[in-house]
Amino acid sequence: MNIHEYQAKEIFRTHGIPIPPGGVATTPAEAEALARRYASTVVVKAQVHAGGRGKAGGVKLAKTPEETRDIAAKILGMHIKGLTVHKVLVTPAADIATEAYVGIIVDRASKRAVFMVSPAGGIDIEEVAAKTPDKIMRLPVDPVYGLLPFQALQMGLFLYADIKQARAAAKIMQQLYAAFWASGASLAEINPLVTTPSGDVVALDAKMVIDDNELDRRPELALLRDETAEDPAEVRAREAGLTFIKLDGNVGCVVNGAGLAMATMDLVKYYGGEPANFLDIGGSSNPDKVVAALQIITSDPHVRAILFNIFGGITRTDDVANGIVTATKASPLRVPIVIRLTGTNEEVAVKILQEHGFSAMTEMDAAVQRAVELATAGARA
Amino acid sequence: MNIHEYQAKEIFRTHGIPIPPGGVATTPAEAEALARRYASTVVVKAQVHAGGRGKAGGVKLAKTPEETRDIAAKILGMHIKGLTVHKVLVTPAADIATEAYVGIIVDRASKRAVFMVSPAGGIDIEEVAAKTPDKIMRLPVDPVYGLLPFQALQMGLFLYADIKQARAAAKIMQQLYAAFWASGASLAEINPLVTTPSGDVVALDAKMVIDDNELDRRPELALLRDETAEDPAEVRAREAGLTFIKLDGNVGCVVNGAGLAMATMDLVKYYGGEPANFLDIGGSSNPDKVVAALQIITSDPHVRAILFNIFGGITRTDDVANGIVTATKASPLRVPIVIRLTGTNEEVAVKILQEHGFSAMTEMDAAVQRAVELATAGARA
Amino acid sequence: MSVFIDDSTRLVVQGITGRDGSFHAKQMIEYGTKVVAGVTPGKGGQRFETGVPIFNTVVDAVRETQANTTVIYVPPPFAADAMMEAADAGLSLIVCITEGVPVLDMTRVYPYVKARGARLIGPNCPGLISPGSSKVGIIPGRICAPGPIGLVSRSGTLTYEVVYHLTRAGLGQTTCVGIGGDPINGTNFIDCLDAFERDPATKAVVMIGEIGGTDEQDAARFVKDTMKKPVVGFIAGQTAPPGRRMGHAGAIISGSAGTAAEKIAAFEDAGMGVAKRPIDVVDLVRQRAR
Amino acid sequence: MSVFIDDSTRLVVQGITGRDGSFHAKQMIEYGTKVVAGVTPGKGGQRFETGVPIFNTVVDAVRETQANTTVIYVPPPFAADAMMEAADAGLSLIVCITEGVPVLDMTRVYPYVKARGARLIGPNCPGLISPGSSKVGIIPGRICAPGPIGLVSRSGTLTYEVVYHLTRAGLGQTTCVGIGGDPINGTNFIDCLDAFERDPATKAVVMIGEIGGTDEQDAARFVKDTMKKPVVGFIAGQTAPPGRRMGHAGAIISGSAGTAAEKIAAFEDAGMGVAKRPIDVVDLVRQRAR
Repeated sequence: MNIHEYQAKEIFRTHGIPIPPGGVATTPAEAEALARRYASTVVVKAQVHAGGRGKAGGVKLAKTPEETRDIAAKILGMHIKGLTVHKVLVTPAADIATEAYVGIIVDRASKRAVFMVSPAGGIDIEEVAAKTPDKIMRLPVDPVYGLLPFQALQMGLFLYADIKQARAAAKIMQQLYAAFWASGASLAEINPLVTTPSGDVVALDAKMVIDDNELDRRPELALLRDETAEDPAEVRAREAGLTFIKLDGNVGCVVNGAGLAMATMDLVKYYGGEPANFLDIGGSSNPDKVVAALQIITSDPHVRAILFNIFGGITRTDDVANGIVTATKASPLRVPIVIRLTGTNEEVAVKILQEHGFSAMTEMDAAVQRAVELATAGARA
Repeated sequence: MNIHEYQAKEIFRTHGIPIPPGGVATTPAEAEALARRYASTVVVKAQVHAGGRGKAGGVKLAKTPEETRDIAAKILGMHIKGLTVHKVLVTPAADIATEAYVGIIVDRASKRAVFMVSPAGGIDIEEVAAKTPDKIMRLPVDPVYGLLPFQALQMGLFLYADIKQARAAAKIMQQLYAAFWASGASLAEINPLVTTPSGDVVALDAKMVIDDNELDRRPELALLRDETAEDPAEVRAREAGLTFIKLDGNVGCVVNGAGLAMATMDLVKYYGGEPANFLDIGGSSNPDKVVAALQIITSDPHVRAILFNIFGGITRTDDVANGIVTATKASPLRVPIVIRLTGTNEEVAVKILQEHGFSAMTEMDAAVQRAVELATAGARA
Repeated sequence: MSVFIDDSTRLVVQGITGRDGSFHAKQMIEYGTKVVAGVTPGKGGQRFETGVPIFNTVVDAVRETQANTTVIYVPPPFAADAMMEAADAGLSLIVCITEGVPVLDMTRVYPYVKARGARLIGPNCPGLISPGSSKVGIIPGRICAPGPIGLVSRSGTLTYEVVYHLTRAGLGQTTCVGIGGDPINGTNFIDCLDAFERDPATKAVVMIGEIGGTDEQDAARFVKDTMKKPVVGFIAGQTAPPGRRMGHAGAIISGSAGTAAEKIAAFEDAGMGVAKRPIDVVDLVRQRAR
Repeated sequence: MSVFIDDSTRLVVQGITGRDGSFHAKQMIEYGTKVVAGVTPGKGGQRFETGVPIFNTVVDAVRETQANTTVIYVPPPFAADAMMEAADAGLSLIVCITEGVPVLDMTRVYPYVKARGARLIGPNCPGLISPGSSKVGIIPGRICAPGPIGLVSRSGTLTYEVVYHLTRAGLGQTTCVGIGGDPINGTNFIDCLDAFERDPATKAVVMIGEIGGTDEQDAARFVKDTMKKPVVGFIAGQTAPPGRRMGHAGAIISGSAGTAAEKIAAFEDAGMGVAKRPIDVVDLVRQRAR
């Protein structure tokens, strides 16, 4: 789960990381009031779950409260990478001497949380990694010992020659690691970590991604989810217990299992079609999920054909069949549907479908080919 | 550092361990007021750093506030194992169905904190260990993982067949481990952990020993030290940075290093004498420490001779010599002194001593023999 | 012959009285797996519907039944503890089916289990099956058949799809292992490839990967450097857009490492057969395993 | 010949600019120890009075000077971190002189250092010396002489007392090791006895113990079962009252294990010579080492 910069900053602050003040505004007037309170030049920053906000015009300096209002008016409602800006963060502009990067990610290879730090901050860290890899220090953290003081200082000294700044950065890294762990994060990032002309070390930006698997046991973090910042169909899918990602094609896919769902999309493409989405109904065979899945897919006007691909293991195919019958009774389909199912209770499922005028296929390739044909024909019509 | 039962209970409570209420009284009137507040039969418990309080008459039931006052009057001022009772804990008496033992100690052999739990609680655990060792479960805790939930439940199930009680006990063990670790303890103990007739699991007693080496970084714990509960000479020694333990003999010993100090005591005994104390001035060679050491030793009326045994390594023997000169100038000795010193700056030290009328020896055995002779002669005189 | 499980597997089911645990315990018993014990704290002394004894703790179960393997169906918040309990009790193979285990839990579980000498498969995996001999997990028994093919996969139902094609084509399996798609899991492709290479009954291996991470690339290097047996690969997610999660926590394309194109190139570089569609696996295996 | 340290020892001094660290660094250099680097964060790039280069971190020091050993003189709150830093930097021998390290810190340090393959001596120990070759720690060099005796001790000044007698009697030492008296330390008696048994130059061993714990009893069993070389022992604290601390955190008599009487009985049972007084060690060694 992505959270906003202002939310990540709030978490970082509670762990002691030095961060300039800031307030969130949802209207230009609120932004103006905040600028008046800080009585200095401010930065207005779009709060959306997308990188490259600066390049997209979502981050601007404002010298006066009036200018803040005007800039906020421009940024609020702006679209960045397909997402609408509903909130801006207003924060006093800082004098910057140097910019560094500090991040933690969970690394599959070492099976650990790994720090990445670089004295070349403020820019895209992937770019630094590609062009000047020697400017990045990687430090895997032993999960049972946590970040040890000497390791934090090693990283602090990699960023700063001055021992006072190195110690200040080391302390911030300890705090960042504590915030990362306490929040069940899969990523925590400060970019840039800056030094001011007077020598202080301060975090100017904050980013954090929470592991979705942590939300059940951390309800206070689940509350941070901003559904206005997400695609509404994806929000609805999540509420129904589905994993859904909107894509650009016209073949709507309903599959059980993430691997099979990806393979189904690949096969749609293989046979000349374009998938309209990734949708995994998961292992459980609740007919309600199937109903929700059909509702989400049919609400996409680009969909020209619907493809079910179900390999029943834990999933009972008869449950899926019942879900299809229920959903189509409630709101009849306006696009053709192709159903492939095999596995647990297959005979029952086929009978249910046939009784309600559907036919079922057993081979994945044939079903995908058929769905692509129907979608192509539909698109031509 | 030992702390009192009521202090340990306060720490345990902050970690969530269920403990009946209780209050500390230093006068019979205060004890009476507490009994009135609890409005039930209470237990009055002497707060001293000694085991076997019950057998010594330091723990009594009182049915009425008046009886509480009378019993508190008897216990306050009582001597238990040489220590005077200055405080009593007054706590409502609990109905007890079963009594168990739960303790954590740092174990040298496994180099870990080790839980010891037994369903045979309320009595001396060493006795249980000796007579019915199968009634004790030992569980070493991996220090980097801490006490894991399944381990706590294993111990809970060792104590109680009822799963609810086992889970309650498991939770208490998690909390006890957290208290142990957060306090830098070398021992934490609940004896007894009881079940009530209604099935609740409650800690009725609490004991904790803090590692002295932790006190510098945990000043809030250092404040728990109750100097009225200790030997005044030992308190003075600790304040001067010395390790001092009062013994029953008449040869006062001042030594640098714990091992050499013990070997010196052994040698006193070997040559027919009795050491009056263990005193280690440590590695540092601050003359003030020597002055404090001499003051402490000469304040013991049983001391008939004083023996210095200094092997200079880090310790500079000239510092020790200067300390002896300063101390004896301020208050001249009334008992003979034997000084053995060798090692760092030995020649300087000998010169200083000789200039002030002292002689110095270089051999430990000769010095100890001489000190024993002088003490024996002094005792006879 | 087979890898990891066979007739000598004596299985504990952790969470045997739960919804999933009881359903799959019965399925495994029906398949012929030696389920010797169940574990549910507080139900020790009772018996499962089929008569299998239930214990309060894994260590009790091991002591009383000489179990050597466990399969875990407990809910995600308790799965880490269940894996560590199993390792502590001395079991040599731990299969965790549970989906949704927090990844930071796994950073602690992995070294714990490893230090105690146990093999962990999963979490978030379908388990494994040695057809005709033993099934540990949830892979449907009837789509498998005994034979000479070893199969290892990061996926669940996609594995079934491939196994279904293999079995229908007369290509039975020594063992099918679902290692799970989480970012941190106990057993990776190389562990399984190595086991198949050593297993005399396995004549060819099928490896089913996904986008995300570099495990498939590492595995390809292992195939190239070490393996003599033929290996056929398939990668799911060739058309997945970069930077989006496709259900599995592991299927994130991080930086430039982890695209389907990279993985397929690595497979080709290792001389592996690379299937374009799941069904193509059959022909590729036939060509190479002759 | 010697154990643990010799002419090939290349030493880092952690805390070289502190009061104790600078004093003993000079002492060690005077004795002839190859002190190749000092570490004090923030003073990297400077030089110690004797010209030894100072680094910010141990890993820097190792990279630049190929050091293989470190000695730690940092204050107690930082000692645990210093030991772990040294182990992480790949040093094979870590000697921690610092007194007053919290015992719970050591429960974490011990497995960390061990997992990284380093030997830790101490904390709260005087270090070790291989007379005429190398000295790491604070044992006064002038009381030692080269010779055939190995010495291991839990104590500081009591060690000096015994070494002083040995040297004066013409019994020089291969190595004297002070393992420290804390409840948890890195190297125990058995580690040292084993090293002395394997060291061809060592002809006899002196072991100086204390009340508290069971290390001496375990060591006695090792002597009985494994050692061919003669061992002479001494136990301090024969007259200490039970249940009181005698300065060393380790010298607590816990239950029935740890009294001087028990330890002496274990020594006698192992056929060791047992000295009643420190000075008696000399005659016992002479009798047995002939």
